[in-house]
Amino acid sequence: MQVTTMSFTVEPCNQETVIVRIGKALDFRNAAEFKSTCQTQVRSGARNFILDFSETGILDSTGLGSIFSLYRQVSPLEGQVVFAAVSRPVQVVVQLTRTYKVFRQFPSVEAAEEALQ
Amino acid sequence: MQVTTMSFTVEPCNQETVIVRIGKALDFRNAAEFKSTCQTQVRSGARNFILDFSETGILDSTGLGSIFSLYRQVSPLEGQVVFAAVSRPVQVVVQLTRTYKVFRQFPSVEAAEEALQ
Amino acid sequence: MESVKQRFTDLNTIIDGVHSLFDQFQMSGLHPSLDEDAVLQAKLAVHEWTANLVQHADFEGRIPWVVVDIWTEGDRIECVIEDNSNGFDLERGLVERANGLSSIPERGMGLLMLKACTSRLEYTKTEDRTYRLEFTVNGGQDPCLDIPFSS
Amino acid sequence: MESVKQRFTDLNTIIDGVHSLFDQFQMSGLHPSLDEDAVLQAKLAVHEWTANLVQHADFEGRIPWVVVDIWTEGDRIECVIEDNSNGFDLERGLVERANGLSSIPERGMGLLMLKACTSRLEYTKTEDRTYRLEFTVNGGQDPCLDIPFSS
Ligand SMILES: Nc1ncnc2c1ncn2[C@@H]1O[C@H](COP(=O)(O)OP(=O)(O)O)[C@@H](O)[C@H]1O
Ligand SMILES: Nc1ncnc2c1ncn2[C@@H]1O[C@H](COP(=O)(O)OP(=O)(O)O)[C@@H](O)[C@H]1O
Repeated sequence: MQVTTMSFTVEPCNQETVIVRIGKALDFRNAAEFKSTCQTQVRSGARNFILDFSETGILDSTGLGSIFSLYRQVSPLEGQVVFAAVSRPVQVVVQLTRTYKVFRQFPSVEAAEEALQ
Repeated sequence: MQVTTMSFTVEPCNQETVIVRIGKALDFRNAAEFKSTCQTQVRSGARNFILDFSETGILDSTGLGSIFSLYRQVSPLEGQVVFAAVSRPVQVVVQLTRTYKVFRQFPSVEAAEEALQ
Repeated sequence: MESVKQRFTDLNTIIDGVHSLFDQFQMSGLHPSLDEDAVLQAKLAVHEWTANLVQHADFEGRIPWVVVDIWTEGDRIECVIEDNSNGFDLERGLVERANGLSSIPERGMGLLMLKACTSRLEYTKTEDRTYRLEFTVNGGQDPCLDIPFSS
Repeated sequence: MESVKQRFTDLNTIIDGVHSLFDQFQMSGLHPSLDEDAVLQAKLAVHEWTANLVQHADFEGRIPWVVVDIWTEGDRIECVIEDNSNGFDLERGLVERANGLSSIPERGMGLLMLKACTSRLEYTKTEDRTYRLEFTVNGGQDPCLDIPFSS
């Protein structure tokens, strides 16, 4: 299994909301890292997650599963997971799995921030 | 034949010397353009040509032929053609054809400029 | 007909290699009848399969190899992936997973996504003991994997 | 053994396609015994051949196709290029050019560079009327094309 470190940048947005910049890939190689990154944020009080997919060329089943896992964690806390700046490869997965039913989508991170004010 | 415009940037260095930035390629697709670019410079009084290969991934037989053509043009005028910042793909062609015998090589454009002062 | 084919022997780099092989495939100037989504669906399918090879396949100590072959026929994309692993029971895997998908599941969606994206999926053992997955992705489709979302 | 293979049908983009196919080939993590210069010599040889296909080959109105296949065996690189042109007399071309190279020549070095870089060069017409060039580039060589420099 590849040992690349594909890490995630997290930016606080307001007290309950953070932006997670998904890099080039969210897949089986870094899904565990994504989960632990989000875990840390939840523990620090984050409830709403804006996932920035603008740079993302790969989202696979395991990556999507890790987002589902986050969703199950924040839903009971009345938190939300939203998708921002969805790239075409990510859109293909969203459309295939009809996950737009559970994750709201915004054209940009800014638009998502506004909606979650 | 490809219609890409791969053009060359020319920078004057001193009255008789110019730097020609060879872009990604000097090959059969843009050798004619290289020749006419240099022609214009010779007509304006340039005698010495510093060819900057730092960005160059492709130099083929036709590209080398166009440099030979330039060499034949400036030699009678006591001009020189020198190679600067030779990339590895260009070095392979230089070594294969032993053209280091006719073209002096410099590690950088600056080093070539100094030598041609 | 455009085609690319590559043999991989390093499971550490195969995922990035597969993605850039698709870039190479797309760069070659695809037929206008091919929509980009079909290419992305094919890429996803190949990614899921090779990801499973990296994560789950048993190569029994042999040096692994995986050959990925992609080509177009009109508005269809054809893919063949061969490998020298011990293979597994894909049919059973698909049936088990289709029935057993939990609500908003964390795992188990890979083979189902592959299945949903493809219009013909064949998995066979060849004469020389290698395993061969073949599938077609048709252009202009809107494939759907039904995931239970109510908890 | 690493390998990449691609079929091109667009002569407008084949040169860039060939170069990025080599990038793809190198990305796959080559054998440590392979030196980078050997890869660059192979790339140059394939470039010269495909450049000639673009510039000189007669496809007689057919849609052209060119298949480039590259693989390694130990410290050797093997290349096969097939096309559906009418072919030409390579042997004669090589002999003519080797004798006729003028001093500091402008043209006529392509086939000679290809020949100099390769250790085995075969050009044949296959049963299905396509032309096939095969060659080997050995690692660790210092090939030389002798060009007359005195004018
Ligand atoms: N190439 C393979 N070799 C062996 N087992 C495999 C292979 N591909 C898939 N499997 C089996 O099928 C399952 C893969 O299911 P998949 O739908 O990709 O979801 P996940 O990888 O999340 O479990 C694995 O858990 C494994 O048991
Ligand atoms: N694929 C080809 N089909 C037809 N003729 C070819 C082919 N390749 C090379 N030739 C012939 O050989 C010559 C190519 O020689 P080459 O050494 O590449 O130098 P140049 O392209 O500068 O003439 C061409 O001028 C052409 O006559």
